[in-house]
Amino acid sequence: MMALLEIKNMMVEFPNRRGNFTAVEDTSIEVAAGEILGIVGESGAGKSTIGNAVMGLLQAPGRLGEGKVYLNGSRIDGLSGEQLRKLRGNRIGMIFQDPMTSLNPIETMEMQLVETIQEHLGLSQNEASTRAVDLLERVGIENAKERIKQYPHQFSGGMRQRVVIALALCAEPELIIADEPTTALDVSIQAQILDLIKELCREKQVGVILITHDMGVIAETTDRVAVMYKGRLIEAGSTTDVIHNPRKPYSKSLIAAVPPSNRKIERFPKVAMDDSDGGRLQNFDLSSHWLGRGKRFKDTGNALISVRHISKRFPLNSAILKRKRTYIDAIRDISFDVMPGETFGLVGESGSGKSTVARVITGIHPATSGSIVFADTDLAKIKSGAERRRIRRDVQMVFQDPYSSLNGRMRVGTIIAEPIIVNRLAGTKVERESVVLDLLDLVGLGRDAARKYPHEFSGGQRQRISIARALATRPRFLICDEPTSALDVSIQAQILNLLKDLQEQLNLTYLFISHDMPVMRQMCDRIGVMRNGKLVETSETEALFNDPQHDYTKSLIELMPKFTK
Amino acid sequence: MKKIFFSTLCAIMAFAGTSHAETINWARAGDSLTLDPHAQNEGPTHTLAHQIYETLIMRDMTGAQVPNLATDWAPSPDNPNVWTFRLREGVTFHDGSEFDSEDVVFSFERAMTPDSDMKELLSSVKEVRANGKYGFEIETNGPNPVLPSNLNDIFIMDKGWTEENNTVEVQDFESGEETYASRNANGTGAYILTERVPDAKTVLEANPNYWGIGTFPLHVTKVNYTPIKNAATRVAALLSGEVDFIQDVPVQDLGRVDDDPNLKVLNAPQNRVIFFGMNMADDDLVSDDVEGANPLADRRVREAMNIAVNRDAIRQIVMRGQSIPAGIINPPFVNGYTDALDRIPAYDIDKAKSLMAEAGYGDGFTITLHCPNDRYINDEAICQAAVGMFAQIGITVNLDARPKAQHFPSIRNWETDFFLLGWGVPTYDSEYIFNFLVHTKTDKRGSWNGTRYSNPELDAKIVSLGSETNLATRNATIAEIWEEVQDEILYLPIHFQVLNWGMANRVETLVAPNDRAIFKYMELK
Amino acid sequence: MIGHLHRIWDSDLCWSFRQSPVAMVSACISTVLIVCAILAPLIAPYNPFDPSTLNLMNGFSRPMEPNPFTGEIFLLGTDDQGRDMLSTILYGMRISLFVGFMAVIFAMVLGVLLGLFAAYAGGRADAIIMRIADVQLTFPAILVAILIFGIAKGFTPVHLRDQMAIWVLILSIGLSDWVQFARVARGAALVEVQKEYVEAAILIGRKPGIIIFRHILPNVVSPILVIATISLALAIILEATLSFLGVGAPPTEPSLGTLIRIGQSFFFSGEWWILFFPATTLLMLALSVNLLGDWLRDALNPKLGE
Amino acid sequence: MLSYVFRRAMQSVLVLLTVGLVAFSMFRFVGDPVENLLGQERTDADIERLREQLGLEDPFPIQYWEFLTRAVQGDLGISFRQGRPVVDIFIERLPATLELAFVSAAFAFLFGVLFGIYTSIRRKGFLTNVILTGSLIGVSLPTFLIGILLIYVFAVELGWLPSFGRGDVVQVGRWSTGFLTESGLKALVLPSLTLGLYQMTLIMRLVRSEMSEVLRQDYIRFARARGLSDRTIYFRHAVKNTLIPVITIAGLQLGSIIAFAIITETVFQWPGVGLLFIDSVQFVDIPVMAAYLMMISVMFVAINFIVDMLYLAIDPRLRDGKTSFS
Repeated sequence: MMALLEIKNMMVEFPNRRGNFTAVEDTSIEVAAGEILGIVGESGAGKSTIGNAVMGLLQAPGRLGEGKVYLNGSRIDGLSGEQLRKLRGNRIGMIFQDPMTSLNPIETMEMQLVETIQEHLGLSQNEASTRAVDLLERVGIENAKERIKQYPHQFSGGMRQRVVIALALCAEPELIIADEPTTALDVSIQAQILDLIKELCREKQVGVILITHDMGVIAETTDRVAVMYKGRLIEAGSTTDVIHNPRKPYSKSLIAAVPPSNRKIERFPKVAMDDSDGGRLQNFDLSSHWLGRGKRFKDTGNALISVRHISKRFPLNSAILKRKRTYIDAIRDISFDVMPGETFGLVGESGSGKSTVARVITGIHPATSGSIVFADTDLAKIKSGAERRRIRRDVQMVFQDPYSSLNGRMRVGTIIAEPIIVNRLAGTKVERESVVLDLLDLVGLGRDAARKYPHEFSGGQRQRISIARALATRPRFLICDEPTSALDVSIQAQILNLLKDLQEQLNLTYLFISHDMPVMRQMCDRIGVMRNGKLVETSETEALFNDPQHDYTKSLIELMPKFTK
Repeated sequence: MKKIFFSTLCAIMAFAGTSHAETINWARAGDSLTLDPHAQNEGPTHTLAHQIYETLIMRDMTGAQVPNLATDWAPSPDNPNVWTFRLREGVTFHDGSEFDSEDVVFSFERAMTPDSDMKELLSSVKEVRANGKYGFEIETNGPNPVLPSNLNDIFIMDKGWTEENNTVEVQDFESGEETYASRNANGTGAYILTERVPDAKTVLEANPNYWGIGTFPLHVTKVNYTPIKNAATRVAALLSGEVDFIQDVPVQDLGRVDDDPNLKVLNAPQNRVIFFGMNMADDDLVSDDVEGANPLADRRVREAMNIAVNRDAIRQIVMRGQSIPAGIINPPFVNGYTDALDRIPAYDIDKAKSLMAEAGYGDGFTITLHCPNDRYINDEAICQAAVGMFAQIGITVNLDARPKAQHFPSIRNWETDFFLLGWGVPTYDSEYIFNFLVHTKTDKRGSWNGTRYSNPELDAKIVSLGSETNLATRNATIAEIWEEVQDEILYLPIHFQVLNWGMANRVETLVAPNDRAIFKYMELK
Repeated sequence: MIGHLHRIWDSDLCWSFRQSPVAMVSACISTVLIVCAILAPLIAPYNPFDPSTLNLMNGFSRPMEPNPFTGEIFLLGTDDQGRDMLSTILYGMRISLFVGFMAVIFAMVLGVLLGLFAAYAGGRADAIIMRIADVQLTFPAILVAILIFGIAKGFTPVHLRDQMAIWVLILSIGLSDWVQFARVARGAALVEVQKEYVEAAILIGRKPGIIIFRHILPNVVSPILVIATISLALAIILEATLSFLGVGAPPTEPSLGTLIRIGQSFFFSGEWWILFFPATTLLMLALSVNLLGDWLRDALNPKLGE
Repeated sequence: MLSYVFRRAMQSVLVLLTVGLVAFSMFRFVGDPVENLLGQERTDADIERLREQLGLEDPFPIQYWEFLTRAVQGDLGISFRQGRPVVDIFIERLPATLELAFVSAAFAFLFGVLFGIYTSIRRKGFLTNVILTGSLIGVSLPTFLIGILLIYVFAVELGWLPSFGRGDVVQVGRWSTGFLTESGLKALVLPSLTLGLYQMTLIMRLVRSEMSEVLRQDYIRFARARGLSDRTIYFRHAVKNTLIPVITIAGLQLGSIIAFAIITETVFQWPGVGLLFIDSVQFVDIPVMAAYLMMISVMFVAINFIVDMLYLAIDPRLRDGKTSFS
């Protein structure tokens, strides 16, 4: 069988001031009609660049340095701009990651569909209109006749991605390149979109390149998979082969790092090709070290934190007049307990209110109603500022985005020292500095890090800095708000390992927030499921996965991409 | 629709075309301050007024006195205190009403009211009266042989018109009053006011019923008068042909205008002297840094300042040779002027410094100089140059340059201690200068005397000039007064202005020494 | 230390600077002009602000030609008062730059403070501050400046007016410009406030004031710097314009704008140097600062540099 | 949508009230009106009487209210300098300024948008460099200098165009227009060029940066991926999205043209309100200054309001009230 698309020895380079950055090197890939090829890799692997290079859409100053691209046997890499344009949308369709920004916000869906159809098929306005409605119906949009007159903002994210797919299908292309088509979507919608792509592929015998970082998506959707690392193709083969029997060390470590959805493992295996220095925990004697000071709590057997009926509403506009304001209820009537030393998880899709819960507990946003009892103290009843500060010190947070959670204008040492200074936790400057260095050791960064700025570190290393900062107040309770969702899977494994180690060593209590069910399974002792600002179910982790009670929990577990080894 | 529009456009343009034929576009730096002919005794104001209103007697473009609304005049043979005038018959105002002696009496009485700025010219007048419909008499306090030369700027208004429009009283300009007469005009002159936007545009059109038709050239049928304050724009307008006539070609642009094949510059010495005035009588000054004393009251300081002014440098550089350095505030045209009096003080910094030291101001002092910036030729630059010159003898001068409309009231209201002023002498007689600038400030005289100087003896002499019939005695008194004025160093004279009128080649006119362009005399080729 | 310097030299900003001849040339020109202005009392051959040193007879000397009366030679000629053009321009530039810098600093401090506060406080405070900014925007810079000048003229005694003029200029230009800074600071700070390091700072117990100044401010410096550079050019031009309209620096202590106003009346008469040199200086100054601002904006916003 | 219109209208009124307050405060506190109205020979009794007459004894809010009532009825006081109702003076002078502003604004907007689009599409190239360099020189030269240079070249040296004034105007009702005569149209050229040049530069730079931003958006990349032609991408997708933010700022810019006309009117001796204003500043003629202030803000608010309504027409997101640009 002749390949639909054949890429031979592709090399893509981005000239910059220090020479050439090679984004893709010596990569050969084939896709057959009716087949879904997954390209998987971590950030910087060059997987998106391949798609763009095929489409002739490389961002300046990138260029195709070497290699050949054949579509149905004819070479397309040397085509002129105009010839390539005729190819795009006509023979190759493309789907982008973010449906919220892929559509022109001020034109109707109809206009955008019709112009694409007319561009490639030369139909009349009416014919094109009819076809546009058909397309929308085919991608599963109800009331297509009416909805086609609407504007993008009147569609939800999943619906928009359907329209994007419809746009890619306008001219019945032979090949579709889907670049992270579901990354911006919630799990439940992700499954629908992936099903739609699969269905189209089978039905129309279209070749699909599915670019993703998510092994779960690869495992569930693709026929064959190509694993990429730093611009090179590491290994390619049938999906089952690669997942169950990876041959190359990188593939092995990558697959090992993916949290399994079907069982709980103690620790993630070390990733072989990781070049950051992994978390080598020093052994601290907590009884003598600064970090252990003030850690002798009486275990009363009560919950460390007890959340009762909290609600939070936000004003939607900043009208000066009170009666003109409108509000949204972010969370409603949330109650749960977290016992000392345990990890309590909150899971839910975007907008479910799980992050708001974290911010209400920390006091960043005061609760509209309800009470929070921390270590037997009702936070609302604290009058003195000093007392409030002392309690707040005990509750710290690790944030989602390692890039925005560190102030880029401060040295790492200063960032970590700041909590110590503010809370006067160190007697002398010398003590403070040694504590900072110890903390850096503790999170596995090494003492040299103190003099550097955050931008000199990778995402995973930054997350370690963020953890060190949180530890610098000697907290008892650490809230981890999607601490790894912005990280590659191998880094995620390290950070999760680190969190587990720290919990053990420092006797920490965690509130762990994530949308990722497999991660939750690995990290949490108990899990609360949130939906639309409400807590729908709370249960022991294994019980939840094995025997979900609530329908929503059931669907979440059913729809999560299952990656089993 | 389009067609109609186009034909209308054509019609309008055709109309605009024909009306251009004898139009003169006239520009100068400042606008007339008011249309009320008695409210401000000021050059540009009167120049505009002369086109619309008329006087009994006027000076023509050569400076000679000629009949205007009066056909002849003479001292009364019966009473030496009375002048009799025969008025022109058959003259009508622009609104059609007839001109007669009643209007003349009314206008003179109006010009003698306290708010009038012309009252000093008539300070010797005891009474004015009609003598029949076309006869008019002025009785003075004692004989006044030079009275007619005071009448060149006393404009005649229509009594009926002023009464109808409730504008019998003279506009009180200094306090910012506005009246019907300050916005509208109804004279007997050769031109009728058809449009006026103060500071922007004034349009005059030929009076079809003018008595002088046939007597004067009257080539100009329409005058567009635009004040253009910015000198460069004004010259650019002349150079580009948009303006036909400007009275104030900046001295630096004379060459360029003269070199232009379509333009010419005519010049003549002007009957106008430029000088500094000083508050020399108050015990303390507001605008200086000397506490409890008035440095300007010390004659030695005034003398030092007088000889610190390098008049020749001002002539050479600021005026580009277009001025005549002055030693007296009396232009050479004027009765009472002598070369001896007009001795230019020798520029001598060393002597000036020693005089300052003698007076106890060896370290100098600070004072504010007020200066107009839109009235005289390079007025602001003269003041700036003076700042440098006074600085050499230790006097730090803060310069406050402003429009004449602000400057003049502050002199008359005694709100400035040190100022620049220019003075033209329409009567061509020293008495005019004394009355305004030397006499103690009273209701009738001394209104422009910003020096606060008051000398009863001198005042008496000045008053006597008004009724002295013996010209020799009178001239002797004038000489005595000038001696005193010069000796006191009452003012610091700078120079006599030279007029530079720039115009299109087709314009034929003489340059009037009083800077009055009278359009009825103007000829167009 | 050396490593530090090397890091600065090697930074992207510096690299893009070294890559841009336009940026380097304009940086050179503006630096030279600013240094000349600062050193004016040392390098200017004359002190044009001291009227006692002037000799009127030197007036209208042509550049590089001996004066017909005094025989003195002036590199760039003299003006109508016999002031050496070179010295006058140096001193005038000093005034222009002083007014420009002070006005921008004033506008920046006011605008950034209000902008940061609005962004951090949000809600009603934000709404009110931004409404005020809207109203302020209703009045273009030139109008605000003239109005303030007109009002100040009504209040200040005559003998203080000349000294006041400079400060009135600074106040009025600054007041007309703060909205720019407020909007940019607020816009940038709104992005920063959303970032998690701000929440982290709250969690470790930092007070709002310190969060605004120690955490948010350093992160919004770049766009403010760009605005400040462009505002400096604008302020210099606005000062010149006001002085041209006669509501700015007095003729006895002229700024570049006043010099242009003076020179303008001699432009048609052949004394071109009185207008030409100050105008060219102003153009060079404004252009080089503008070019720097342009480059800075592109360099700090790498997305633009496609 | 109605509530959006209403909210905008309310904001406009608020702005006007604030400006009115500033204007009124000028009246009240800068330059004593009594001082200005009474002559030298005033007595204390006169002062008392006049204060009473003018209502100066009333509490501040009442005075302000009466000031507003009078202003709404078209009574903005009497000019200290000309002694005529300020409104009359403005009616006389306004057409000149409005015609100048209109022509300049049209020029600035047309060429600003055109050049902006061109330079953002052709990021490199000779013409782009010429336009960009020209625009930088344009913003670095003060308007008045440009005016003087234009006069020098086109009026003095070449003699093609008049250097000052409006030329011949035709009176249409109370409106004097220069559009109907050749000399009137010629007279408009240099001033409107001078006035519009700077605004054009600003609009151009704005369009350029907005358009560059838009061209980086995902939906433009997606449009390319759909195989649309450059023409369609630039002119159907990019330009319309560019104009949305441009319209607000351009609206504000154009509003400021009226105020910037002050400079142009001075240089060209254009008999409009700007020249009137600068004269009134020289004379501290407070009523004229205050009225000018009010006029500028009314225009500004009106332009803003129009711009907001234009938004409604262009941006579908706004019509549903989902997002608000404030």
